[in-house]
Amino acid sequence: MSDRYEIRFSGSGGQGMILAGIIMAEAAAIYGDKNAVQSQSYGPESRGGASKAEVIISDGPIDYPKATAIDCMLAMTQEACTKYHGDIKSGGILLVDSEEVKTIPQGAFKVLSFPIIGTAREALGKTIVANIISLGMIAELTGVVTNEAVEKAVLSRVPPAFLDLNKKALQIGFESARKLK
Amino acid sequence: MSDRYEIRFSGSGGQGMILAGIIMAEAAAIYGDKNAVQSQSYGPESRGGASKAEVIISDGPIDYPKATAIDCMLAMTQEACTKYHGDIKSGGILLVDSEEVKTIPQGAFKVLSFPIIGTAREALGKTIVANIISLGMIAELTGVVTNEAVEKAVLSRVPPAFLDLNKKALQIGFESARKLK
Amino acid sequence: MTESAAKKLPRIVVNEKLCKGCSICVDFCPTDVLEMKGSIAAVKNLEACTRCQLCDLRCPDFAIQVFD
Amino acid sequence: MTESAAKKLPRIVVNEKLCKGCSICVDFCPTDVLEMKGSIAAVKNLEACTRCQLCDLRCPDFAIQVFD
Amino acid sequence: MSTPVAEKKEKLSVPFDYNKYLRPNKLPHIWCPGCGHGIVLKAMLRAIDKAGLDKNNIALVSGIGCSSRTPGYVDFNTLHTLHGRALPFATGIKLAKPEMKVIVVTGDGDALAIGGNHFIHACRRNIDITVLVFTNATYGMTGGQYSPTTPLESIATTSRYGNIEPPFDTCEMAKASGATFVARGTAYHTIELEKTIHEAITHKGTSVVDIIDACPTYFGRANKFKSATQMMEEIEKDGTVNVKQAASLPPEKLAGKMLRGVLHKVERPEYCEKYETLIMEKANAKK
Amino acid sequence: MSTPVAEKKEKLSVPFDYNKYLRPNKLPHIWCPGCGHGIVLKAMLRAIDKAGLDKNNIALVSGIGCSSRTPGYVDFNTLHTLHGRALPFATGIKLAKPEMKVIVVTGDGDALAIGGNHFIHACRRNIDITVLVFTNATYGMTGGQYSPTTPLESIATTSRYGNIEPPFDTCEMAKASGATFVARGTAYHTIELEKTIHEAITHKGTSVVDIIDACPTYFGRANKFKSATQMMEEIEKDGTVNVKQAASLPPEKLAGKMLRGVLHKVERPEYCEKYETLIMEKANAKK
Amino acid sequence: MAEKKKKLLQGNEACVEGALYAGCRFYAGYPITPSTEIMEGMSVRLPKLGGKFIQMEDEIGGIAAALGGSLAGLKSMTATSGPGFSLKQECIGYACLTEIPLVIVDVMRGGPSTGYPTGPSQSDIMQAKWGTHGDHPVIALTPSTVPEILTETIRAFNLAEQFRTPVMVLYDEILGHMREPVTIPNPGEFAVEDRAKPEVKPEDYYPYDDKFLIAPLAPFGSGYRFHVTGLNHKQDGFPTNDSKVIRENNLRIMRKVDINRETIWKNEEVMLDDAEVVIFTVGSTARSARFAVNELRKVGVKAGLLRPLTIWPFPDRAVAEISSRVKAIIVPELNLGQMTLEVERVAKGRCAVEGLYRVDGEPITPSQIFHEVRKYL
Amino acid sequence: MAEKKKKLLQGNEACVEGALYAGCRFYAGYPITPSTEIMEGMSVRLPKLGGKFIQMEDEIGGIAAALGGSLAGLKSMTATSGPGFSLKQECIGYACLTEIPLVIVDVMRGGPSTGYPTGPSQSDIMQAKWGTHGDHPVIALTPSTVPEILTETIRAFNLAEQFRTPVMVLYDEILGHMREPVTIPNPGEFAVEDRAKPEVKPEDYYPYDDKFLIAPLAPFGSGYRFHVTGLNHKQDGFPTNDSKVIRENNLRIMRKVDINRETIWKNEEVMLDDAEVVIFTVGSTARSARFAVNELRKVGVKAGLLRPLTIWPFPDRAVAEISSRVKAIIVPELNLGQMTLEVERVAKGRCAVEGLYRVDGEPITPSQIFHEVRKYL
Ligand SMILES: Cc1ncc(C[n+]2csc(CCOP(=O)(O)OP(=O)(O)O)c2C)c(N)n1
Ligand SMILES: Cc1ncc(C[n+]2csc(CCOP(=O)(O)OP(=O)(O)O)c2C)c(N)n1
Ligand code: SF4
Ligand code: SF4
Ligand code: SF4
Ligand code: SF4
Ligand code: SF4
Ligand code: SF4
Ligand SMILES: [Mg+2]
Ligand SMILES: [Mg+2]
Repeated sequence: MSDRYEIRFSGSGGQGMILAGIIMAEAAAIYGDKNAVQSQSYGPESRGGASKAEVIISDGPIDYPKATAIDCMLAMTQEACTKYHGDIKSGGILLVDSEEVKTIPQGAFKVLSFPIIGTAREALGKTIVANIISLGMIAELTGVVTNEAVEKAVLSRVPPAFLDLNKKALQIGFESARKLK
Repeated sequence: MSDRYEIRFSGSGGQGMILAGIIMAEAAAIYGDKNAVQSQSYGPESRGGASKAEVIISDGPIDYPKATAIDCMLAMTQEACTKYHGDIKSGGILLVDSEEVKTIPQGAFKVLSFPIIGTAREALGKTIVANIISLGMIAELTGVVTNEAVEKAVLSRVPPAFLDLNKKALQIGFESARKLK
Repeated sequence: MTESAAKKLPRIVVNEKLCKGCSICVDFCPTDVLEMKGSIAAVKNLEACTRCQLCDLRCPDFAIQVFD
Repeated sequence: MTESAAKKLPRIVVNEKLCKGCSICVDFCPTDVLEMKGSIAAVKNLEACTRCQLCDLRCPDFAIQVFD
Repeated sequence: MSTPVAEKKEKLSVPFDYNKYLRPNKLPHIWCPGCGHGIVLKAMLRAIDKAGLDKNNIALVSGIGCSSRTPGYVDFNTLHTLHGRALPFATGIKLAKPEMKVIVVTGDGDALAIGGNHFIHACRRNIDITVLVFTNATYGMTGGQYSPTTPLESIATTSRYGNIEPPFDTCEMAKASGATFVARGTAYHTIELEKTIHEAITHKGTSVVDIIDACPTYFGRANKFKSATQMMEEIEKDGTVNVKQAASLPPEKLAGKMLRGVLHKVERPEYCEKYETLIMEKANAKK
Repeated sequence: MSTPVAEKKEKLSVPFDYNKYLRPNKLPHIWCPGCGHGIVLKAMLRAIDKAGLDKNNIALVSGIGCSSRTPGYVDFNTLHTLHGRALPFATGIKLAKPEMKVIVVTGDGDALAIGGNHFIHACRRNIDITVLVFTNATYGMTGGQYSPTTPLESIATTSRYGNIEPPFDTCEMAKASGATFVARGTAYHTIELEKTIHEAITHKGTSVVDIIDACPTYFGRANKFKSATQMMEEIEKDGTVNVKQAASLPPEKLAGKMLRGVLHKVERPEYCEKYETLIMEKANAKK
Repeated sequence: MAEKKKKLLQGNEACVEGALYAGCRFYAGYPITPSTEIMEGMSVRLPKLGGKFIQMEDEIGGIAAALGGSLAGLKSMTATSGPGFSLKQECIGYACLTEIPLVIVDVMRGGPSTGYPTGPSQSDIMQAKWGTHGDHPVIALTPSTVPEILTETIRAFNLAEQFRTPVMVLYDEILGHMREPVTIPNPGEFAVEDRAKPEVKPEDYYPYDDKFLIAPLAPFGSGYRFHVTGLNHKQDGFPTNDSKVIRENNLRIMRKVDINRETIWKNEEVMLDDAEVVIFTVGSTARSARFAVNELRKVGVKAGLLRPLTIWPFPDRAVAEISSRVKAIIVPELNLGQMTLEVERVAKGRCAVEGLYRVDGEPITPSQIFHEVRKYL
Repeated sequence: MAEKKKKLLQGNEACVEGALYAGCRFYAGYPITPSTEIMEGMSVRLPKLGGKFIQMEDEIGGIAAALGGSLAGLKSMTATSGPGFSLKQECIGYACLTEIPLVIVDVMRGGPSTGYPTGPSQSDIMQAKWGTHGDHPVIALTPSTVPEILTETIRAFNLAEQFRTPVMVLYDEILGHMREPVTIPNPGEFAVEDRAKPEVKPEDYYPYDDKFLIAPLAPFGSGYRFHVTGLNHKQDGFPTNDSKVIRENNLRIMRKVDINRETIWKNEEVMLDDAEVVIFTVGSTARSARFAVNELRKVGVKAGLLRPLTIWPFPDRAVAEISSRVKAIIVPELNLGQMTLEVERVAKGRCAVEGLYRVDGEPITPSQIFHEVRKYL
């Protein structure tokens, strides 16, 4: 299991967690030289409620596509944090939105807290790019893919009109994480 | 197999062969003291073409409901005669309508020929009761059920308005057979 | 129909293998040309035939045809 | 509505647990009583309320009520 | 055209040669003596002939039922599908090969009972398929149960006490769901029927012809008709009136009668054409 | 009633107490912000209240879809069936227990796509069931494919190049198939809707109310609506006109608008009653 | 007295008698050969008993309406044949998960597809078990005489009501259309079971109360207002995505049949004690088999017959037991080997298992079986 | 070049790529979770290739229209999930008997009934084989990675065209929705098979010519006018009730798959040579199994994996062979034991067979398998 790197993005439906997961996987597998598998789970309604996306990154083949021992998890809401933090491995990282997640779970992992949505609103005027900021942070924190690969992946997924906005969001993510480290 | 008595009524759809079979079985099992099973087969259209009804009569339980070695068979049309005579056992009886069946099959059975439909038309003015005439003939020829039982069975199946007609047809059947014997 | 045709009688063909004896042709012939013979349609009065073709048109069984 | 009621202000209750922030109540209030506060409806101008109940009637989420 | 005179106007000097379209050695067909389905089949063949269609280019599709046995007898591309499913099969053929003429022959049960949903959706799409509904007010093939067109109080093997379900007006249904050609004919009015079917198959879009015909074996016997002829006279002739004649008739003469003839005809873009022009173009422009 | 003024006439002095009919602790419901289904649910509850029905005596039956989740929230005998099958289940309940009030809540996909056949046959039978069709012009539950009521050229996940299938007019369909009460309402005209539903549930026979409401999440987003409000204004308010007002409007003001209000209402014997009076009587007379 | 009630009935007519005896008061369906006589019989008989009959627009409507009738408290039935049985499958799964009692009769005809509508077959045996998606409990009965169709239809209703689950009665066209003398039972002669009714107050009622293996089912309109859904649900009937609850419920509906299989199983055993070759078969084919067994015994062959009247749950125990003491089990069936697969599975190689198949629209004859058995001796 | 075509695709998107690569030009269906993305993808992509897409009014309409499209000569597909798969069963039997090529994709979700629409399951495996009435040939493929969904979809089309029969592709929700890097193959990289076209003149053409095991199929409208029916038919396509012809035809459609099973079978074998316990499983569960096998080997346990990519016809030979040389076969499945029954049947008691089931909407984890295997050693 050792060469698997496991990331979980969690939040509520509509926060773009699945897109963040997809971009992370593309950064690794299409723009990087790794293998990656991305999966998610919905509630029975396929909308609303807590949602999560998982990315497994590895140098070799990836069999089991779901998280087993999470290296790094993002939680954008309290509900998601409470529901999904259980699989973080000892020594792993939990990144939470500091405004949303007030009750920090206890565990043998490192907790980083940052006002991700707030930053999106204040620095960019759009909470919609909070997921891209968080993506930048995760990339920077984990180092499992290069920042260049992530940027390429983001830009290939974003409509031309929003290139700039997303580029900025990503940079903010990289920088914010650097400060947190 | 010895206590099975097997009768096959055959003709074309609409000639009332199935009704004849049902009445025969009722004569044996309801108005007589025997056991009886009646079955039939249709073409895929459930109408037109050759049709046959079989009655197995026995003193004991009847397992296989289809004919295996026929004691007595009636054929009201050439098609039915040709198609279905194969199972008559050696020493059995084949009764055919003499006007309809011109090519008499060869075999180790006794062939009786009588203008059944013609008699119905001429004696009673209704070809529709040819099946009842034939029923009377079969009962008389085989003796496997009593004539009284057959009469009771016929009368219980026939609408009040046609009681007389059918009674007459049956008597004609009994008598014609007696003469043929 | 030409005038001279009045003399030439039509030819009515009943296909006995196909006729199912429903008597529709007989019942609807406007000039009573046909009759049932047993369970087969037959011609009883050819002179009266107007060649209207109704017997053919309404026969469900492709069993009757009227030729000029 | 009696005349004296003009003085008594209505009570508008938004259930924050149920409000999903669609802003339908805000958009359709004929007298502009309501506003969105973040993703929750809120009262900004109670005096103007006519108790017409349209906000409640059109709220898809059972989240707003107006009491006399 | 409720009088024989009107029918006679269409007099033919030579009999029509059905053998051009019949498969060899398939007759006699399976239908009972006096069954109207044979009369309808013949009208359809004459209409196809009049339209000058190429046999290779016709797909004749049916479901299951006595009427749905029609394709077996004719020399086209023929498809006998499942009960109720003729229309979606036909839709697939038409969309895959829009150059083919697709005709569906179906019973009232096949089209309107189990197949009712496909019927209304084919009409809605206005896909270029002609639907000939053989309306004999019964399920003939299974032995005479009531159907969605069985009149109120009629007797059937599943309505021994009289049918309590009001019948559909097939034409109203077709029109309401979007068919652009809707007509009614009867087996009795066989020349009119031929014309109506001809008009239907030359129309572009979904065309529906509701064809009243007789099941003497089940509907007839259960409801005390003495013969196919009597059914044709009472149900088809006296029970209907041509829509053009109806215009000049007093209401009391129309009471309880079904209208015959072309009841609805409009031009609207056809489904396969729209697929070609709108979808194909946009898809390939976007590339 | 396209003006807020008209709506205000119905002013209520106290808010309606929905809790009388809601199951405890089931809210918030699963519907998206701005989804019209919640507005329709509320109108239905007010109508039921006005009709004074006994909760024990109401069966609320649905199929599958966002709209079909309605029964889960209300305190009646509730049945969430299979996609498209609400009506035959409801028919079974009604026929077995004619004393119950049976209401079907269904989506446009549920009722008219997969369930279309049951829809037309329920209407035909005129069985005493009220059918509320939540018409949001999409399959919300599966993520926004086009539905049988999606307008031409609209965008959906299965019509990225624009929808080429003409929409049904649900009310025309219901009427043509035999429903004895047919009406249309919108979520926007919520008081009018309440009245219409009230009239539907107090009618004896099959009553159908086509209810235009919004799916901001899929139909809205794909077709560039900015908000639920905009959809309600453009589709529900400006896109419809009350049938009574329509009578006095010039044709150009009616072009492209759907009619609201009671569009068709006739009295005809109801199915279960006929079963009792005709079948039961004859069956037992014959004995 | 008794004699007066002896009638010559078709299998399908006997099915009607059995259903009415068992208290069936609701029928909804769509006609299809060779089951139609059941529907026709119900349409005539039910109204005389105050029951309800409706011919629906298709088979799906038929089973759905019957489920509605059952939920409203009437014992309900629908009947069909192959193609219609396929169409009903989605609703069968719904009935299993929502635990609504229902009797489904399938009179088997030649397939696949439209196949041979008036020809006999036994090729829906596996469809009965696996036709719908997802794992679900299946009870299916296989009578082999006309009187047995009557009694097994009664048993089907009893099992459906006791276990709150759909129960199938499967027989072939031969049995559906053949006639045998049947004595109509007097009231009280056979037990008639009704579903358990709740004993708690409405506010304490759970339609899937996990205090029970099989919770009582209140009829709609009786004051017990509850929710029914085909989504995975909790004991209160409301949807859930709690994986523990989902698992428990999915296992429970299987368990209720599984742990009661001893009471659901019913086999007829003919001369098994000293048998060296055993025939395993059902329906009309079992009649040929019994005939053959008698003939075989006459010529000194130790043949026996194991005839399940309950084909699902499969009679594992009986087959396992037999397989360890015979040379061969012969499985004649009017299909291409469906029960044979199950017999093979259970026999685990302990004896030879040989299928004898026929799919030409004709019955398997006694002499075919006779000769097949002789091969093993 | 090749790198440019590497994409991160969902399983359902890979299915679209595979279908288009194989030459699919007709799609008809009805949306249902979790298969809908296939339909959505086809609606966008097909028109760009001149192909036809239609959303039908229901699942039955979907498969029926697809069969019409196939008969008109286009390679056709429909996709669905559990409840929709049940509804399509009647038409599947029709396709088998009329021998119309078609690919049917079933993305399996939690059942029974509506069940758990967004949860994974493998509980349609038996439905795929037995869902329709009557005996009929079944080919069903079970990919377990996203790239494999692409390649197995190509294989499905090839088999459908070669064998003139519907072919199913079954995978679970996890595979349908997960994303993996996929390299889109270049033209020519994989073989693409087309159905045989008649070489005789139209007047000599029989759609079920008994000179062939699999007769060539002329498309409608190509000048070969013929008849197709779901009734039992003769070589000329017309209905028959000649029992010899019926039998021969019913046997032939089974035989065409049966005698070619060696070429249809496809297994992946992982460390089987010295294995003492073998895991038999498919789809996403096979991924957990492979993970577990690797871990087990690390701790010295001789575990192996037998993974069929063709689940129907069932890989009898491979299972039989394995069963005679291992202690146990473990069969993990997201259902209550469907493949297990088949493995038991084939193993004939030669080794232990143990199912490992999960029906709570969650995947079977590697560690569950790990621990189950250890029990046997
Ligand atoms: C799925 C299915 N259900 C039922 C049947 C039985 N069935 C065959 S034809 C038919 C009705 C035929 O009625 P209609 O379509 O009106 O044709 P008709 O025989 O009256 O011409 C029925 C119910 C079937 N073959 N398949
Ligand atoms: C047999 C079957 N087919 C398809 C589906 C998938 N499905 C669920 S809901 C739905 C459409 C819902 O649309 P609509 O009825 O209009 O309701 P809405 O969600 O728009 O309110 C579909 C296709 C299903 N659950 N079952
Ligand atoms: S052609 Fe006309 S007139 Fe002559 S026989 Fe026929 S129906 Fe009579
Ligand atoms: S209409 Fe045709 S089938 Fe009928 S009697 Fe005349 S010729 Fe014979
Ligand atoms: S309408 Fe209701 S849900 Fe929407 S913003 Fe207002 S209170 Fe909130
Ligand atoms: S009651 Fe009327 S006026 Fe008052 S807030 Fe609501 S919508 Fe506005
Ligand atoms: S049963 Fe009726 S519909 Fe069928 S062939 Fe006979 S007459 Fe025609
Ligand atoms: S998807 Fe559309 S219909 Fe469904 S809940 Fe959301 S807004 Fe309403
Ligand atoms: Mg009919
Ligand atoms: Mg909708």
